[in-house]
Amino acid sequence: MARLTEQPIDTEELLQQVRTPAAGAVVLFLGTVREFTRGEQTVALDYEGFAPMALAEMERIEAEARAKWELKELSVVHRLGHLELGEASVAVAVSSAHRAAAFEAGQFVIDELKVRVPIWKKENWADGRTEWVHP
Amino acid sequence: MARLTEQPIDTEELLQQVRTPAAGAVVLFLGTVREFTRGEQTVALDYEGFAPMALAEMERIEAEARAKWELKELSVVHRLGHLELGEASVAVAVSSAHRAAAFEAGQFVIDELKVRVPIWKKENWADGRTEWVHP
Amino acid sequence: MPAPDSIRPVPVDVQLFALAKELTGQALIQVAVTGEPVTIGSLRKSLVLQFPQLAPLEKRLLFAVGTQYATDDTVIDGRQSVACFPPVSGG
Amino acid sequence: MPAPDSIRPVPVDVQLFALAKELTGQALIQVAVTGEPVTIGSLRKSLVLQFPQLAPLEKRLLFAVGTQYATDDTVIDGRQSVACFPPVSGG
Repeated sequence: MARLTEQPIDTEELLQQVRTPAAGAVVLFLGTVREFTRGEQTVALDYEGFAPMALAEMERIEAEARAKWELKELSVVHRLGHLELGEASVAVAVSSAHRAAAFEAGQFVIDELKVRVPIWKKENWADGRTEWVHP
Repeated sequence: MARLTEQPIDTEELLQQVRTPAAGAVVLFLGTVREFTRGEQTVALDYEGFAPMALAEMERIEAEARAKWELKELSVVHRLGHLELGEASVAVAVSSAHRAAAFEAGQFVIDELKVRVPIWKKENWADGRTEWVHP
Repeated sequence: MPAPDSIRPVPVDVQLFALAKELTGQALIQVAVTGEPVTIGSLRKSLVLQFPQLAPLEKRLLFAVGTQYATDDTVIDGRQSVACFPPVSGG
Repeated sequence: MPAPDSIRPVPVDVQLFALAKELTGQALIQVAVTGEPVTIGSLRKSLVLQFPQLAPLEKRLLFAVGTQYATDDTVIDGRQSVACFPPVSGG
């Protein structure tokens, strides 16, 4: 399941979505707003997304992960809007019978999300500048 | 930080322990009680541990992980006692600046825990038999 | 005598995001695209001629038709929903 | 004349866990170990002679001195805290 939200990501809810007696392993990944990037200090991030395509792309990544690994449940959510230091911008939760699949699929989903899903972040640097990040 | 508990593992508390503005990535692994193992149905598990050595070994694994990867926080907790289907027997939470270290360290800790930490599980099969698991 | 189709520009509505939106100050622009057929590649060229603020991003701009990535070879007819944006940086 | 040290058995207290505890019905046993020096290897042999219920596990039993794994070469003197258990299965 893929979702976009402007609210703080509820990690407990996300874990409940993927935990099942059919699974022996759950992996949750959180991307969080880090204070320092190559020595520059951030105070906040703003995320903008092309919502319908972002959701479609997240669903395609989920389908690819389910085709590559035998997964029980997979849930991915990305937050949009204004995020303070330490808040989670993205969460991937995945469950599987055995742990290797959950780790590999979790890493695959976040790796693919970062290169394909049309979402952009704007840095709010501590010195007052703002800057769109375009790798 | 390493801990043993007879209470349900509080995943939210564990995430709070490792989340920090110094980290851009958090990985949480949960091992959960799976219903079917090679076609055999489990109804519950009982975990026994040699507590002082289990804690010492978990702390040694944590120190090894911190030496191998640049981690911000690491917390590992194993539950002992009687666990029902779907409950978490073990949780590893790790945070780092970048995601590769969090994924690799999380997998390392659970892999090492499973081969080194003196804890044993007894299966309570659906047909009423109980059986100590010794790989 | 009307001009042949091949040289009559096709108006294409393009949604912009992130830095592309900021540089133009617009979330939705219309670009007159010339080409036979009209492709994402010809849209890319017309776009930076008509919105020179986007020229520094030209080669890195990504395009989508509907909710799918498109390549420079993708043919468009001006009726689809087209989006244009810089490399993504979510996560 | 007293027997030389090398053949006087050393009593070693051993904590048991999991299946080892279940098979003997005891969480703490005392094993009389012969050897010069007394090692975990000689404890392993004496253990299965005195507690034959453990013989099927003999080669797979793991030992710890204090809170550290020990090998068959580890020398013990009967005063340390020794633990014996089957391969672990936590996680």
